[in-house]
Amino acid sequence: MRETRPERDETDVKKGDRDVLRRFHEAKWDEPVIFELSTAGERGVLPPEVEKEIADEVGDGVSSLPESMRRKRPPALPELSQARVLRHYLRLSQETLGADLNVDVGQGTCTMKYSPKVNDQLAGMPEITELHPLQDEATVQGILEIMYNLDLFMREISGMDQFSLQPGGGSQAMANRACMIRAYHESRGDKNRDEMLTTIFSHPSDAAAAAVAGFKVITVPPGKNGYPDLEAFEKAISDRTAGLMITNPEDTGIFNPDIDRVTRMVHDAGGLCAYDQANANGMLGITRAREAGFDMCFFNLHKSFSTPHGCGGPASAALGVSRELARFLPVPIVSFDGRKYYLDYDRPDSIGKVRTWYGVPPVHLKAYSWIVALGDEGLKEVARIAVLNNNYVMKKVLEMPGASAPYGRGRYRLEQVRYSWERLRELTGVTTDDIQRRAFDFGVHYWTSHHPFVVPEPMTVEPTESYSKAELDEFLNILRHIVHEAQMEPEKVRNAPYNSVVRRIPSAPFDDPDRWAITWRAYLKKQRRERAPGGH
Amino acid sequence: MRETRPERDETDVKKGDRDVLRRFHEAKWDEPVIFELSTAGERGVLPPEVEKEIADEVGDGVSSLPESMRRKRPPALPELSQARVLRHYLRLSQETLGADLNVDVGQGTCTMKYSPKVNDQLAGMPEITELHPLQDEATVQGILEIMYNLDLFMREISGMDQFSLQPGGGSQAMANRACMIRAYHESRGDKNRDEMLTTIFSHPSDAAAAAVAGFKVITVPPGKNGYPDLEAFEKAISDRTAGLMITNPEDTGIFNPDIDRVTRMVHDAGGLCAYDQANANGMLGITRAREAGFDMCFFNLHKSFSTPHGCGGPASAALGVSRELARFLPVPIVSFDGRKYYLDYDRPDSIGKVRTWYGVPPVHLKAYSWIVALGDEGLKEVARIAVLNNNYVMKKVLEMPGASAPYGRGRYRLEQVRYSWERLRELTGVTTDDIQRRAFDFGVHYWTSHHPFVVPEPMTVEPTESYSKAELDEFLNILRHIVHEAQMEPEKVRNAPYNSVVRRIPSAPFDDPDRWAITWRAYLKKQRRERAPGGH
Amino acid sequence: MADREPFVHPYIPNSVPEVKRRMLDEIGAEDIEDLFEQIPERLRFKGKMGIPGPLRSECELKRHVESILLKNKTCRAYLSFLGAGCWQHYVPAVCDEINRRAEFLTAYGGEPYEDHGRFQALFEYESMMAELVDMDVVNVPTYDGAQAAATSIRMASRITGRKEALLPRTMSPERLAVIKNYCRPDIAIRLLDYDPATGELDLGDLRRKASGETAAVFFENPSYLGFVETRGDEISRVAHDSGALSVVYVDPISLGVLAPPPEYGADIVCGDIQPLGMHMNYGGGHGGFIATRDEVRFVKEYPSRLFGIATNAEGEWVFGDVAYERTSFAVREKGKEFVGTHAALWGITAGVYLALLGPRGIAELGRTIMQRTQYAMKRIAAIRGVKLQFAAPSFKEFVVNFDGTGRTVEQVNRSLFERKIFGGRDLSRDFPELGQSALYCVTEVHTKADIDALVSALNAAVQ
Amino acid sequence: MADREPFVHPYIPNSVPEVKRRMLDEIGAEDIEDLFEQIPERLRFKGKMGIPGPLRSECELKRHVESILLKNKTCRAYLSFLGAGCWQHYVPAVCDEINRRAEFLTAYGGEPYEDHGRFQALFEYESMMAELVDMDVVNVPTYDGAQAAATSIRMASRITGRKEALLPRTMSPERLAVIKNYCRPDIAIRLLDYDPATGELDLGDLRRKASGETAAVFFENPSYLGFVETRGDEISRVAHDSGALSVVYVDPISLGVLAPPPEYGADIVCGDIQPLGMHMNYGGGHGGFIATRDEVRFVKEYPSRLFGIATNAEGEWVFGDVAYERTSFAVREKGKEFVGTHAALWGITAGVYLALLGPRGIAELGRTIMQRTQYAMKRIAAIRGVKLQFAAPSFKEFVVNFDGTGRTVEQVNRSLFERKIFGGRDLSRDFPELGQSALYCVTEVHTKADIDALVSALNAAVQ
Ligand SMILES: Cc1ncc(COP(=O)(O)O)c(C=O)c1O
Ligand SMILES: Cc1ncc(COP(=O)(O)O)c(C=O)c1O
Repeated sequence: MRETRPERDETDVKKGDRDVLRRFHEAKWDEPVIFELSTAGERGVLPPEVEKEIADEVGDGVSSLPESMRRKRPPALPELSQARVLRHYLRLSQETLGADLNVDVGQGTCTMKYSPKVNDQLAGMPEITELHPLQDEATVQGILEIMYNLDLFMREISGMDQFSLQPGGGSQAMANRACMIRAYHESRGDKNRDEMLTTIFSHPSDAAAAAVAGFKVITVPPGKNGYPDLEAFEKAISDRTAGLMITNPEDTGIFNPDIDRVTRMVHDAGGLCAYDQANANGMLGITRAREAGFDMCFFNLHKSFSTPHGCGGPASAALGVSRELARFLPVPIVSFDGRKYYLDYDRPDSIGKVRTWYGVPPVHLKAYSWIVALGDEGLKEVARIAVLNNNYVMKKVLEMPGASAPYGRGRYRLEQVRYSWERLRELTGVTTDDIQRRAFDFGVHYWTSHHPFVVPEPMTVEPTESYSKAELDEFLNILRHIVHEAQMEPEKVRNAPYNSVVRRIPSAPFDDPDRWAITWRAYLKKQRRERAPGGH
Repeated sequence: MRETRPERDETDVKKGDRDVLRRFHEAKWDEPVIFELSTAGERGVLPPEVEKEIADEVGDGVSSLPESMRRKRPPALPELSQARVLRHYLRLSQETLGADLNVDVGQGTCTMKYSPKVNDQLAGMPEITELHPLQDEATVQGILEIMYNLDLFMREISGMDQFSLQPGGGSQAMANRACMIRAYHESRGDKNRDEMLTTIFSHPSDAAAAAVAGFKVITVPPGKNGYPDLEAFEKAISDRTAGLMITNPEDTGIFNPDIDRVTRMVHDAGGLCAYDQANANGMLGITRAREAGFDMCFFNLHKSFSTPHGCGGPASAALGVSRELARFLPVPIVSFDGRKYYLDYDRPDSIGKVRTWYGVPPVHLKAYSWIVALGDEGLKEVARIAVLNNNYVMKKVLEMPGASAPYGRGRYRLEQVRYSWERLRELTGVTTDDIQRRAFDFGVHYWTSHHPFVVPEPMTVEPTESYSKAELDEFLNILRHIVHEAQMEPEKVRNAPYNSVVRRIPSAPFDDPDRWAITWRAYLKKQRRERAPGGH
Repeated sequence: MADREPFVHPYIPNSVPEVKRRMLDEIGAEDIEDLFEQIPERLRFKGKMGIPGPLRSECELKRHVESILLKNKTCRAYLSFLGAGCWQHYVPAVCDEINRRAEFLTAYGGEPYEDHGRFQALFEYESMMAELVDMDVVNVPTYDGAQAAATSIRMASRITGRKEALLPRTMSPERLAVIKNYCRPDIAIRLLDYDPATGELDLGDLRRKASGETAAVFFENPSYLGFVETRGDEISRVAHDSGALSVVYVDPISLGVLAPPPEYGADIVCGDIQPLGMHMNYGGGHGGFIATRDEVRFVKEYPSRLFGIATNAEGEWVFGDVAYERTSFAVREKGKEFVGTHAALWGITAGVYLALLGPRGIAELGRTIMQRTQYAMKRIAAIRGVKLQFAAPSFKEFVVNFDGTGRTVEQVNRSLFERKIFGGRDLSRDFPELGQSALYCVTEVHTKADIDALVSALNAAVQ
Repeated sequence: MADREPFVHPYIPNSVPEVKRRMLDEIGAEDIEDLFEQIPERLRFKGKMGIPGPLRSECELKRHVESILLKNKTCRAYLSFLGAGCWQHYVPAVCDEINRRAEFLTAYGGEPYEDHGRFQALFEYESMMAELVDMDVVNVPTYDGAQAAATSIRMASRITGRKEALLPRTMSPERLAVIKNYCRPDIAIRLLDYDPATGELDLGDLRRKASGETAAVFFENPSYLGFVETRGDEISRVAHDSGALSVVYVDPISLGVLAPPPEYGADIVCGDIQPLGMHMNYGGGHGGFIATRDEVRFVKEYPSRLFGIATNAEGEWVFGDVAYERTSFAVREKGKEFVGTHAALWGITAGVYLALLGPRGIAELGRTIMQRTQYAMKRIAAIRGVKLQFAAPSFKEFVVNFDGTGRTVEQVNRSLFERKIFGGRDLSRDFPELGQSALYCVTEVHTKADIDALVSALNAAVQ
């Protein structure tokens, strides 16, 4: 392991960057906050002025408002030329480590796979960007066809019987499921079911969205394999059980082989079973919700189906249900009468709406395009290679001193693993947070895990199918290097990052109401107050 | 002048980044050469396979070639997945300081103005990208209309009578002019005119392109004002004079007020006068080729007319001539018959063609759009502000120790200035090349000048109209800081850059035939040879 | 083709057989199938998924998808007067440039070190929205305006400890449906009547219904039906008098000319950012915002991420999550509602939009919209048998009633459609009391010629 | 509007009156007009330029330009079989993504420090082209293939010290025109006859004309008229025997299946990179390349920039200009021809294209094109009265003769046009000896269905 590369020789050339570390520095522009760039009078984009005839006829338009409803002081927005606005945001973009730019396997649970550019290009066509959701159906047959077919694909992939593409993300799909479970029990007059089962390794929204829908959340504790055993479920299930919300595998990457027994137990107790398949990357075409006995599932299109994450949305989840539950799906459903596609609102048992209109069609389009580019065999290859990559990375990580992968020792995992650096911390004092910051110095993301840190000093890695062995090796080299540094110069790791956009970030100001500043105007006020005599 | 910024206080906040230096680091990815990234078997984009029926009917297609004409070994192109190709080039793009990203006033003579994004968006529409140049004219009326109108606009701006948009850049326009001058004299049976006059501050291509067209280049020397005086022209002009190719103002920014006398002298001697208006930014709507007596002129659309420079093309020049010379313009000319636009090839005296088809229509489109966004008053304001900005910068640069602006002392300049750091070098040993490299550490370009360095230790700055005072001040702060450093720690400047993409670049390998390597395969061969016993 | 190499998809580099083999050897496994050992046979899917393709060549893929999309007819090919919550405003090119930048498009959940730019851009978005709505706290975007409205009501309920919200009967049925779904079972939603002459909230009904149970009085301004709610201050006063919060749903693009809601007493402002630089995207361009004062009791109730600013020891601007412990990310079901992947990219884009427009631009734009709208209203009202439903001032939408023409909205729209015009949203199902009425929308993109074309098509339609 | 602020254009920030004033004060000038003191009154333009606009609002601007562009009909709306030097190949999305990146789109003449990425991308382009053409030196792109051809001939002339070039009569008339223009007055251009059966060069004529004056024997492969010049080795031998250089103009996209020219003796290879990832752009997608062996006598004669690679003391890859002193940038008219702004962005794009295709892709693509072309040739030849002009193998273009149908190409094309097909390039004016012939082009974008559609339209056209 060498951090600096000597004068290259031919051997080096052949190996390329595969066993040397990248001398990285992220773009650092030290760009001011946009308000600091303002110069009174500069303009970025001018709105159209009205034709003289209109002005002559209606005057300034604004005076039709009562005085009290008129804005008196213009909003204190910054004033910049167009080029300056562009430059500002381009610089900020370079200061953002997009998945396109890095070997993004360190953001475990996020399925940072490649989002093909051709799909973005298609989604940028005016034939989708310039469509209003209330246009006559005859003028939107193309996009409806895509949405309809995407539903069909999802049925094939999951074994479920009908999908809604309305949820704007996985968490919203979870809220939806909770509403549908509520509606299902209500429709049967079953009023006492107020408990929702979930597990500690499932995504936080599984629990939180159920709570929003009015359920009491029961978190079933994991057993020695990393998932709750059947007795644990036995104990948790009762006649108050409305349903189960579960991921399988969870971040641990360990598939619960008893899952069909669990769903049967819940069904036997009168509950419904909802499968969180936000990350289905290791399972496409391998195993399905239907065979495992689920009544519902959802996929995050921005994860397993390759649509870009957009800094955190707009995203999309495809929410599928069994035939029995289809009547509860939100309206509208995209249907086909044999001649034309249409929006079906005529669904009296529907829970109604969870999101405006029909979801996020550009995301649907991208997922559609990705799926048809791969076909049945291609999707299965995605799963196979995602799992291969994950087990390769696991093998290599576990060879590093101080690393472990709690639970299910010696067994292969599916698409991701939640590792622990607990032993490394014990040996060196270096924590997973330190490793994280140091990883940024080499141009990769690194994620710890969701809270709570059930696995101490966690690191979650999800290699997906998108990275070559050479790129996985680069990521591993970075980790190996940091582990080495942790042993030799722990201070260096602890003081990281050095080559990221900024140096160390204090956490205190963000938790102190007297100092936090969620907007520029709030910041200015607090600065002023702090400086005033008698201020804090 | 401080390089590091202390804990901000409100005063700082108000001033923004205006009087502190940016703590900049350019993105540094240490990216291998693409061949180093190759893994046999990986694929980036797959071409379509033919339908089975076609394969059945014609076989593999390739066997129709005689054995000797078939490729035996596939080209040793790199093999990479699509995402890896994308990532590679995205990283290289971040390692390139585009004009959109920096305060690009340091690339003098290049007119690095803002290229509005809306124009790129328009030029990306399939209604221009997917047009074949031989389509039926009825199907390209839109783009022809744009080209036709752009010709009309250019006439208004220059006073010339007709334009060709065919040249793919300024230098090609220059070659064109030389051909037309040749054709003009030939058409008059005037065979002895083989001398082309130009000046030392004019663009190198003025001289070089004339030489290609078969002319002897006479370089008229500058006088004390920075441009040749009338006597110098007197001496140079003779009955061998075919024409004059001149810029005005040249990089010095000093307008030759006798220009109409010069053109008259050339005319009187039987020559033609061609105006190089590649950079017309300080003159739009202020002064024109016609009034100065020119027979021809050209504009670089990628300079004064805002189209992006594309790392050095595709570009476009609009080449205009007087009515007398119109018949020599290259074919085709875009014409209008009152009902439709068409391509006029029926021009028997035309010099023929200088570039394939009709030039670079997407660039024409962008220039068209920029012009109509500004209109007559807007174009004049462009010139006014470009000149204001330039004189502001000049005022401030000349306040710096060691700076001078040779010629025309105390006089205002038009849109650019060629400065000299000669005195600074004398005082500190720091050269303009050192300053240049150090400037990169603050995220701006810096250009010396064309060769020869008539002005010693030159720096050419062209602020254009696109930058705010605050951005000009930032550039000035950088210079001021470097001058200060040159005095205090000259070694620091000499060893720069530190925060650019790479450290110092040796120049020797690029001039030594045994070491230069213009392609990867040449590099590998030379490396191998060097290492072989008895190698160099 | 027989002699082609083993198939390796461009999206899956390690499909290369030799690489696969090498990796399996490293792992110590025979076959990739072995790695799935955890999945019992009975749960294995053995079939083929009925999915078309593969269209492995991008050339074929693009042509296939393009050929489907080209069946759509756009609001560029048709002249559209549809609004009703999704609006055709002009999207500046710089907005597209920024939200299509690979870095922003594909980033996700990084930290404020290596994703500094994402944090800064979203902080700036919050800050510019704050100026627009005149509040000190704005969240990172939620899914859409409907979600923002629903969450605002839940926040109000938690803050007041009350369980009932009052909403106007004129509100967007779509939005109302989302709110109802999201507030069940905790919060009861009650509707308030409106003044049939102006559409504005019936203050008498409000006073009757506001009580010690009321957590929030929620109203829209401009309303879904286009009119401006001119007595916001009185509505807020009634809310406050009964100890409730005043929650105002605004169209942010109106705030260059309309008073910001805090001026008439709003405690929570919410809305949708689609008009601020997002294409309509067949309804996919939405994102929601929530804004409040910078008080702990408000801040602590946000479920969303709130990006804050600070400086570090080096004097650099740094960003981070404010009060992260309130979120479900931190404490699961103990957190405030839930947070996940919402609409961050649209937030960045809205920031770009506001920075481009600036204080003057947003005011001029508002004026232009109001002028165009009034011109359209005037011309349409002059058509025989056609009248404007409400007398209150409008911002960019207004209700046109066709009862006097003997035509249904459906008939009118069909006639317009033949002239390549999308007429206004038919209200006859959602608001039967308005008769044959339609909601028309006019923005800055509609020139005089466009409006005149509509008027002449309407004239023809009602003849 | 009367009460609007003084007008400041978004493209011109310092138009702000207060800023102007402040800057003028710093300068010590009263008025901006003073700064133009150098321009005498008599040279001042006092009038108004007759230019429409200003369309200051981007919304109006975009609609205006869009409305003009929408008058065009694309090769997506029509099925096109036009080639003749500008070809409709598939452009991978990643090519567009990279060449639209703000950094590459707007960079220009920086140094290899801060523009390291530009230098590396162009070095890699050179390197990948070198593999394709099997040469060790490739330049940064020239304007277009015609320019590359003209410069190649000039290089050959300088290298050999001779003043005549032999070119095939079948060559592109457009390209020939550029070459003639560019070679005057230094180099005489003489044309060589062709074999009327195959289109290939008449070797006898070549032998007759090749002499001690000949600097270059130039030929195209595939030819402008589509056929493959199968006896390249013999042509080169004749050239070399008379002391001339063999200069071959290739379509680079053919080189996955066609032998690279050095295999048949080429000393200089040149061509156009438009097919490698550039949209047709109404003829604006061109860039030229020149390739030679890595010998000083060749390298020193390039006018273009040549980016080379090296390492620095830190072991980093660094790039720079090789042998800069030969250029006009360095020594003005003493340099080799001239250099300026050519087509660098297309070079970067072609590099992306080649990296995406890779060795297999480029071979598979060549095969697909040849298969489709042969299928089309076969089907078209089966139409009554229609025949293929030449018997030689074709790569992607071929000449179709309509003499037997009694129809002119113009008539045929008009009939195709009515069916939304662009027929082949009419050759009857440029090559009258070929009768009523047209040059058809088929690429990977043409499916069987497309070709069948053409054939049926042709059938109808000649009935
Ligand atoms: C397993 C799982 N479920 C649900 C989610 C939530 O999805 P979203 O982020 O779209 O709200 C995620 C995303 O992190 C996830 O990994
Ligand atoms: C005055 C002048 N003339 C001509 C040129 C050459 O134009 P191009 O680079 O387009 O060949 C330039 C560009 O640098 C220039 O500044």
